[in-house]
Amino acid sequence: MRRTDGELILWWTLPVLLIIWLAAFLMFPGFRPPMAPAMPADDVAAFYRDNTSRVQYSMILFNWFGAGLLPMLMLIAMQIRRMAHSTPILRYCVISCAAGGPTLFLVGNLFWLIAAFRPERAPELTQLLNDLAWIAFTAGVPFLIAQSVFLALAIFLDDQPQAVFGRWVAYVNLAVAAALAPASFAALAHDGPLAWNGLLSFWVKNIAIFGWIIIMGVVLGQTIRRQRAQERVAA
Amino acid sequence: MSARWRDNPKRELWFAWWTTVVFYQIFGLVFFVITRTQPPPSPGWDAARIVQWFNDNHTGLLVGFAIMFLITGMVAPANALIAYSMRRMSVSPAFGYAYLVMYALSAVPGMLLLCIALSVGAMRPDRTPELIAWIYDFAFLTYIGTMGVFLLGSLVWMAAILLDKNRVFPKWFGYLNLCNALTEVVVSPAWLFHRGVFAWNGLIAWWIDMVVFVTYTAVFIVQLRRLIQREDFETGPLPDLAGATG
Amino acid sequence: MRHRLLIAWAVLCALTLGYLWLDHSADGHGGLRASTVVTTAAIVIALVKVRIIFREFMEVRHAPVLLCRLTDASIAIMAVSLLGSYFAGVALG
Amino acid sequence: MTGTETRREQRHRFVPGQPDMWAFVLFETLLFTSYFAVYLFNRARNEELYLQSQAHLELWVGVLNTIVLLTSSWSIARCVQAARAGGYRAALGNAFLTAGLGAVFLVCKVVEWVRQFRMGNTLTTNDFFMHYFFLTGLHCLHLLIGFVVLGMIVYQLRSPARRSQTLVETCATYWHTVDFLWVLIFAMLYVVR
Repeated sequence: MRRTDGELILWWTLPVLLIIWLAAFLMFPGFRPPMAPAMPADDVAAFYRDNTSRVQYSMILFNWFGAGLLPMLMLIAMQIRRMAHSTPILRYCVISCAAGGPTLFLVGNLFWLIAAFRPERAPELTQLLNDLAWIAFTAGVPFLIAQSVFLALAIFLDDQPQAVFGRWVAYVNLAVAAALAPASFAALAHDGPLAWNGLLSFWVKNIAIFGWIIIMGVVLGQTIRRQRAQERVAA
Repeated sequence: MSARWRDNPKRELWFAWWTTVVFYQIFGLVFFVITRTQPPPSPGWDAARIVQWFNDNHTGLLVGFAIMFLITGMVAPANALIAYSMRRMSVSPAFGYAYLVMYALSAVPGMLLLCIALSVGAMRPDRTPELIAWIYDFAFLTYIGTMGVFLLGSLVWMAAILLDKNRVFPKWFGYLNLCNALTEVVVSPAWLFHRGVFAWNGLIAWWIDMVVFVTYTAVFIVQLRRLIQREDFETGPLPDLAGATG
Repeated sequence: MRHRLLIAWAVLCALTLGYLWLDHSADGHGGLRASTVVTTAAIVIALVKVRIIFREFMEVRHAPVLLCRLTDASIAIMAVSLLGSYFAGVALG
Repeated sequence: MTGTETRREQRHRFVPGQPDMWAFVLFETLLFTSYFAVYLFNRARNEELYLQSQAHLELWVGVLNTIVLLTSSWSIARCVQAARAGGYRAALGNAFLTAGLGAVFLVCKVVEWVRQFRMGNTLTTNDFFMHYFFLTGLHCLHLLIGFVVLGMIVYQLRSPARRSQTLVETCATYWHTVDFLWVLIFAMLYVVR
């Protein structure tokens, strides 16, 4: 019995997912450039009136694939299982975080879709839905931060000659966690780097997420290949 | 110092335990002191009073919930440790996994929706009072009115403890889980009342339940500590790959 | 010893029926009236019944002294807090 | 288990069932005491309303309910004694009698609730009915859990391989708790003036 059967298929969903996410990201007019929190309510309402269908199509796409990262997170959990730990605690920690990130993203996604459903409503209402969507999307980082930290810790504690992941992966994860942290303070500012369209809360955060997916994807691909090669030799 | 910590076979357990303790301290600090959302303000207030409440706590709400957005992931080690306690019992692993996923799910409706809504409410004080009142209801009703996951989670833990033959936890703690589950039922009238003892800030639906919840939390933190202390891993080197726990 | 349970049951039922008499005598003074005597009596009778259930049905009679003390203490706590909160309410009414 | 059994033969003092169950009994007692205290305090401050609403309840229904539940408690106590003496058939019969009386109580309760709904009294009608439906509803939930517990007694008694006196006694202790909580609730809601 090979426990790794199918893992490569799950892994190959990753580049597909990345392309879809990138397409949806570029299609959503609110991200290019990110909408300003300081936008008056009438402008927000006008934005949804003018861009209704692009908001809807991009967010429907995000709704389909918002939870698409879960297979990759489970592949990571399977690798943590191979690490030389004395308990499954850190694997459970990563599993426990896995669903939180997509759920928070989907909360934001739903508010965007609701906002676009009846753009002719009172502008204050559209602004409220828009605020809820942006705060859920931007500040919804707690589980992403935590899973990077737990993964880093798991790698540090993996005491074996042939470690599952290299040490540098742990440092990358800590750096990503640090890059995501400022986004939790997005509600405090209407402009500047902390605001939800700012350098830290938007650009650094989202680039860190994309970067994390790419780096972890590559590392995971190599690790799975190596593991399969070892199993083939053993068999 | 750090080398000694790394060699401790219980290091992951202690990490999870200390994270749990620190999380509940910060949680208490944010909700009781910084944001003043506990004890909860009244559901009976009119829109003007609610707007005033947002104005009074403006900075506290924004800063407090920013802290929550930063650290909420710390609930994961608590869930993981409790799930692990069930893996030590003589029951199916399904109990541990059910608890793990249930409590992982609970953080979003049970707390983060409140954090999002109250942050949104506080960031624009110039909204019309009706909208602010809507945000207020949305926040507190989702936070206090999310019952089922905690109810079923406690029952899963209870069943595991009562069925367990390894004596991981004392049986009375299993029964205490039932008491905690029943308080989640007692919360439910909060959906029906704007005032009185069953409202979301009421004497029965909030204060008495809070006493039970704090007792329960304190007890399970102590019990988890005992579990870790009793855990008898070999004191030698870490188990190798083949011995790693499945 | 089987009769002991039966006697306990009969006493409990008699006390329950006693409530009917208590209620009837309270009505005797005409219409609905709040009555401190009835309230106090109802609470005390209920606690006596609880103690009988503890000792006879739940076999606290045969239990170690600690459990006897604990159950008696819990009945005392009930008596104090129920009567206390009632009279506090009357006083503050 | 056998150790406990022999100690009992020597007529030593013993805790019926798992001592841990008593933590639940005492904790629930404290919780219900706090609910009653809140009720009595609010009642004493607004006696007229509570008296008017209380007049909608039938005292004799409450008395009947109490006697039914007291009888069920008596039969489960007999069940424990029979099981201890090895009379498992008698014990099983008493357990079924208890469950039947519990079901009678449940039906009475539902009929009473329906009657109140017909009269237009619900949880949100006024403060008295708020407490009435809360306390009777929460008690009813304990009763429903009680049926699961009785099921465990029957499960234990049916097979010679399983018969654990400790577990039977623990379950019986739970059922008595349901009983004495009702004794208190009955006094609070129906009799107190």
